[in-house]
Amino acid sequence: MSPAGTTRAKKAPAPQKTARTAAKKTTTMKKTKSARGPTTRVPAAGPDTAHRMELLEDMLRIRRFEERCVELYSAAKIRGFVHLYIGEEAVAVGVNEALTPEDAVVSTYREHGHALARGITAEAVMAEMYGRTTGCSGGRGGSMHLFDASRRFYGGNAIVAGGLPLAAGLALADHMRGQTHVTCCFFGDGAFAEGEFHETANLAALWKLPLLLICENNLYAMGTALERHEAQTDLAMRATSYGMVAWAVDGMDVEAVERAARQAVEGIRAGTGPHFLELRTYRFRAHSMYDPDRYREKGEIEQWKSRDPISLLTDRMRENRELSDEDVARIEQRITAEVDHAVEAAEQAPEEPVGHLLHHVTSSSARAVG
Amino acid sequence: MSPAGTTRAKKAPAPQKTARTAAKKTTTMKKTKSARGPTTRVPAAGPDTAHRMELLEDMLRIRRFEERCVELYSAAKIRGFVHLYIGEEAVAVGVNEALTPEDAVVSTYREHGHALARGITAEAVMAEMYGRTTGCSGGRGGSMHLFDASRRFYGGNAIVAGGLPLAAGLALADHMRGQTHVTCCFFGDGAFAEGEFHETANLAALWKLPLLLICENNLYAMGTALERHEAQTDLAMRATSYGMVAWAVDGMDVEAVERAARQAVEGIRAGTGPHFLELRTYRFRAHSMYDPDRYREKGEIEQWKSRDPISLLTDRMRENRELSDEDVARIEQRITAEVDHAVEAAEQAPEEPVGHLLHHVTSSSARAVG
Amino acid sequence: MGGGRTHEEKTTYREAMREALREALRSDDRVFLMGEDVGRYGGCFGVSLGLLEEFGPERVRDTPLSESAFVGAGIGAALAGMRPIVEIMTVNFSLLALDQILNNAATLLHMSGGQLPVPLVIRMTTGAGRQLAAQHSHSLEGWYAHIPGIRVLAPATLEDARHMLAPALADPDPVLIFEHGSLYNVSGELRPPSEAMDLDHAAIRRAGTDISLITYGGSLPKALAAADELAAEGIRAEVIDLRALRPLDDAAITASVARTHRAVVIDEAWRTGSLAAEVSARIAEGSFYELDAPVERVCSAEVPIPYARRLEQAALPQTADIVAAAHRAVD
Amino acid sequence: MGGGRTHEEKTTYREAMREALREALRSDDRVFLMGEDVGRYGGCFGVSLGLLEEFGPERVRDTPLSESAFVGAGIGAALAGMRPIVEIMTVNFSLLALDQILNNAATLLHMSGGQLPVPLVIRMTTGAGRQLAAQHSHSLEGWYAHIPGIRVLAPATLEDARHMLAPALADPDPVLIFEHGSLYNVSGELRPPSEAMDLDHAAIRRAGTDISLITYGGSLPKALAAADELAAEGIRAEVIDLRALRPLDDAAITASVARTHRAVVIDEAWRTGSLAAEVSARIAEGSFYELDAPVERVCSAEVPIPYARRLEQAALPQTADIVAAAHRAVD
Ligand SMILES: Cc1ncc(C[n+]2csc(CCOP(=O)(O)OP(=O)(O)O)c2C)c(N)n1
Ligand SMILES: Cc1ncc(C[n+]2csc(CCOP(=O)(O)OP(=O)(O)O)c2C)c(N)n1
Ligand SMILES: [Mg+2]
Ligand SMILES: [Mg+2]
Repeated sequence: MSPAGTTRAKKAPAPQKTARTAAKKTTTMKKTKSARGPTTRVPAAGPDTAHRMELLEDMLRIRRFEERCVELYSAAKIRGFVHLYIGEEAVAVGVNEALTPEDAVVSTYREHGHALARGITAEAVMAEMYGRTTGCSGGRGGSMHLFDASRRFYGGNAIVAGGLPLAAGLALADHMRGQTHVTCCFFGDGAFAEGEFHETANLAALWKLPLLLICENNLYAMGTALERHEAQTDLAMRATSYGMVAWAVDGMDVEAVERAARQAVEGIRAGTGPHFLELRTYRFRAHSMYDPDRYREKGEIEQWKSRDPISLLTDRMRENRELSDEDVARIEQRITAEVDHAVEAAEQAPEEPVGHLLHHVTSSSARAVG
Repeated sequence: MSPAGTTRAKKAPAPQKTARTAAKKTTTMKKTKSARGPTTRVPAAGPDTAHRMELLEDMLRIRRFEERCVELYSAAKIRGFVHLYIGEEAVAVGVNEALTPEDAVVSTYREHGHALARGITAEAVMAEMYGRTTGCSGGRGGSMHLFDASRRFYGGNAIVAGGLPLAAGLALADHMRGQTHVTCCFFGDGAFAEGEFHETANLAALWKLPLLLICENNLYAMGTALERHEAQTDLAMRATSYGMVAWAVDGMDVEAVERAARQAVEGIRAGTGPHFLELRTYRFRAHSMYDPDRYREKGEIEQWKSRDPISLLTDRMRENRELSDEDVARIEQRITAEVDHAVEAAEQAPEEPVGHLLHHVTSSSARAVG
Repeated sequence: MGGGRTHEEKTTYREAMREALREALRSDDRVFLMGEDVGRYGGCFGVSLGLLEEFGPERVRDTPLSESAFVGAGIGAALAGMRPIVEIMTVNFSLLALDQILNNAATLLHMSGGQLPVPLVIRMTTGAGRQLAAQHSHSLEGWYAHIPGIRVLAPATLEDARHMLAPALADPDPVLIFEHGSLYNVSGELRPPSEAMDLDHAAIRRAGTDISLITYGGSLPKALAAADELAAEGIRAEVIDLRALRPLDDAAITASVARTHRAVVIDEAWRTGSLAAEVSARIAEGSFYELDAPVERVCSAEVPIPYARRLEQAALPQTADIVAAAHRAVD
Repeated sequence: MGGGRTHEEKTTYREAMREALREALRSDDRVFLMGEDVGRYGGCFGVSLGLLEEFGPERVRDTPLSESAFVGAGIGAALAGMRPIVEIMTVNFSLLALDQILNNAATLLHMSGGQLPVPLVIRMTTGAGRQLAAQHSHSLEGWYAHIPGIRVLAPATLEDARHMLAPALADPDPVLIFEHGSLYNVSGELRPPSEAMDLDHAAIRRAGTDISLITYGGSLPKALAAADELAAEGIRAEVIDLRALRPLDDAAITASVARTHRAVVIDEAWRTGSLAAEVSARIAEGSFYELDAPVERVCSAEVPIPYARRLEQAALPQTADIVAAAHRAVD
């Protein structure tokens, strides 16, 4: 069996330069060899504090960004299907800490958090949702299809479980070339029931692929509760049956997530094959903007909100006297400015001319007119 | 965990009228309510002996039938893909003992054994392979698509794992109508890797469907050995992870198979949901008539042949002094006559006129032209 | 929620579909509805809202995310004598169940020499137009119309949404029903079923003599709008709603072209290999000497549907495109 | 085993394909072959026999029975810069991977705004004719030809079997190669590649002036045989081998019809919604004023392919059917 629960996760190592911050400072990923160095932020206290401050800011960025999305959706500025990550921020942020810029990420349609954590700017994501050329997919993808090849962020897949085989292939390529990169694939509890999960898990375990399977168990697949879609609801246990290491983690505690992800990535880089983490989390909002959210008890939502990943961290930091009201205000201000800027930029950004409709259907159609 | 191995299987109950023999004596299945009664065969000794004699004859029928198929294939009398069951006869025969005529069976492309054990006559199967109107699928199916609605034999599926969802649906229908019928689904070790297996196993366990999953683990999926297609080769253990009862059985010992199947069926009828049996067996012949069988050691084949299910049973019966050379000769003679007759009848049987090509595309096309 | 409406009230396409489901569930206890989120959630487009409460979780059955397994289970249940209605949320996800549909549902009757009919209904939403981007905007009903052994329907009106389900359930063979996402909120007065409420015939939604606009499903409102515009110019367009995509009503198509001698086929699928290609080919092959101009096709541009609104709208057939095509054919 | 053959020797289609694979594996270490039984077994139709021994199990990679996962893995590996050749045993099983092909392989480049090309080759066997019955006899390449973003090839000759793979691998986008099962044993002298060995152009396999027989893949030999029979009657048929099913070579089709004014399209798929429908529609739409007779289609009967030999043969396009169709067009 796998290590049982987060208790077995080792203490997180000292903060390193993460994929997101590293990526922000380089133009191409290839040149960034997971270098270590001080962060640009002024630590409130020691390095642990600085790191927690970073985690906090990363989670808050996602939260505030998405809150703005809600407003913009109501104002019909962004359209299509939009799935919010609010409540689950600790997962994206914690997992990303364990990844280097050379690692690859495959995501779902609920991926604003994954994209922002990976270092795609709020500006690029917002512009994408506005359908503008400056969007991270040139406006062709929208909320469900965020991509950034330079960050090895392979997006954005709106077919539940559709990203899993793809992720195995990315891992296979690295494996065949003898590289120690990890491919991290996010997916939900609902995806676990799809045949693609099964086939990919077996393939990855059989071939010992460097694949980090991050199952975001938020207890619902749309309106269907876990116990109504899985015969066996202990997903980590289920995953171990494929012969891979798997365990469950408190997905509301960003530091626990980071510790678990680091441990898993370490195992993968050491060549022990795919690892599976079940992140126990919860979405505070409806499944999508269309969802009237009739299938859950309000009390259940409130109970989970009492374990809001952001409050959980801020409370801990305040208890440690690592965080002051001024710190929070400063961070909030910075993020507000970032999001404001993203919205303004998106508003100003150009739309693709209709004459470019057929670009990027094939590489030659892109080249010919691009 | 599930009962570990066949040792935990209870002693088989006294022989009952089986689906095959019962079906033979009735025209429609609906009227046969799993009635008990003496078999028509004269027992060599007590009822156990009579039962073993029946098992032997059923296995031998499959063996001799398929040996004739090889000759007929060489003579180009039968065509298409033909997959032989030789070596695996104990599985079909043993499992069938646990089923009543009201139960349903879903099979694969390697299904001569399943069909014959179910009571479809050698004549009907042979005519099918000849492509004649008297075949059990009217000549439209061939070796891979044997059907008999009156015996609830839902055939014959040439898409690996393609029968599994279907079987779940048959079980669901019985379940919804409050019937205690069991649906028995045969599939191979290779099918275990397909997404359809995973989806069906979860669905069946979640809904507690009366489904008997019979995994014929013959150690190869075509030319790919089990350990090269499954990360975790203990398939029964894998199946338990879905929350269903599962265990492995010696698939070369027809009595062990029967005991296990009876135990599983008992559990299913008691309402405890799907059961999974991993039948450890081996095919003595190539995957299909096209297969040059380059991927196995000859020694491995020989070793398994030393556990030939037919010799295993005859040896046991001879040791018990339950079987004489005359018994064997009598059975062989009966079967030879049966197979001879099947071939002769197929040779004489009519071919469908080309004008009927479009029959049975839809029910009205069948009705209109009959 | 649409129960017991009288004909004077307004009804939406969604409500009409729901009423059809309710009637089916009430009148035959072999009928059940199965699919992702059809129960507790009320259906991803709200079609089945309230049915769980009325019929319970056995007959309004939520499934795991396992398209292949639950479609296959529908096939098996149909084989065993039930009358399942399986909902696949959208055609985009039906690819995961396509093997079951093609190799089992459509094939078992024939392979078994007529022993195993599959009385199954599969419903799914199709089409683009709501900025759902490349993986959620397919119009693949033409692929299904390629498969022998199944019937393919595309209700485009309130009446068809309300009245196609019962005969579909009465059909002993598999029937696929495609509901275009843009139609659910269409609202109007539900007329009583006409005698033409069968599954075999195309319908003339507007009579005309100068050109035939042949279409189905979500493109019908656009074709009708184009006919209005053309009428203003004095061109009398006949609008044919195919209704059944397999089998196609050849007689209706031929008769319309015999009247008008010109045709535009409108289909939201990508042009190459679309159902519109089949219709165009049949007209040119079967009405060769009737045609006064090449058949025109108005289809989607051959591009994965983009998210950005302007691009998406440019990719899809629009009323203006239909009018322009009609002009090319008439000039 | 086909290695180092000189041009005088006879080669089979199977060997030509194997040589193409060997050359690809030798010349680019990003190339690898992956699929069910491609290694130890030697390929279910023997195409890759001997390659495992030469290139080892990493580059000639057997997979579990998991079509969706290993095709998806091919897409992922291509994204990461490899040049995978994925073999799906037959088109029948490709349905299980169709979601990956349509929603990922064909779509990622566009959805990502041009960032993510997918340089992937997928090979599969197609077609009927060997009494494999309803689940193993599909001709679904027309469905794939409907999908924007991919290229679809159908090598019908030894030369194309030998020489299409290299340019397919050089294409930055996904390429699907359909190999008709009846061609593997076709044997002949392998001519050196001509300049027309690209992936864009149809080929005139026999020149003629009276009628165009337009086909591809496994139906090419039948069309050539029909042309022989027609020649004996004094009808000079031109035989066009499409070679590329997407994109179609419109210019070649148009030019041929401009010469002959009559066309028969031969396609082993079921008639309704076949690729032949697209070709027929394009001819009638694009060469309306050139056509002297309706385009004829010779396709499979709309029935799940039956096992019984006579029925199967009756279901498939035969030389006699092509000759009869040509007569209808010419008379
Ligand atoms: C194959 C497929 N089936 C159905 C859908 C519709 N759908 C989108 S998200 C979703 C729920 C997925 O749940 P889960 O995997 O738990 O992820 P979560 O949304 O909870 O993050 C469904 C049913 C889809 N996109 N793809
Ligand atoms: C979906 C699918 N993929 C591939 C095949 C080709 N094929 C037929 S049988 C077979 C091996 C199946 O192995 P297993 O499930 O172990 O059954 P066995 O043949 O050993 O009885 C393969 C690969 C198929 N028929 N269907
Ligand atoms: Mg979830
Ligand atoms: Mg096997």
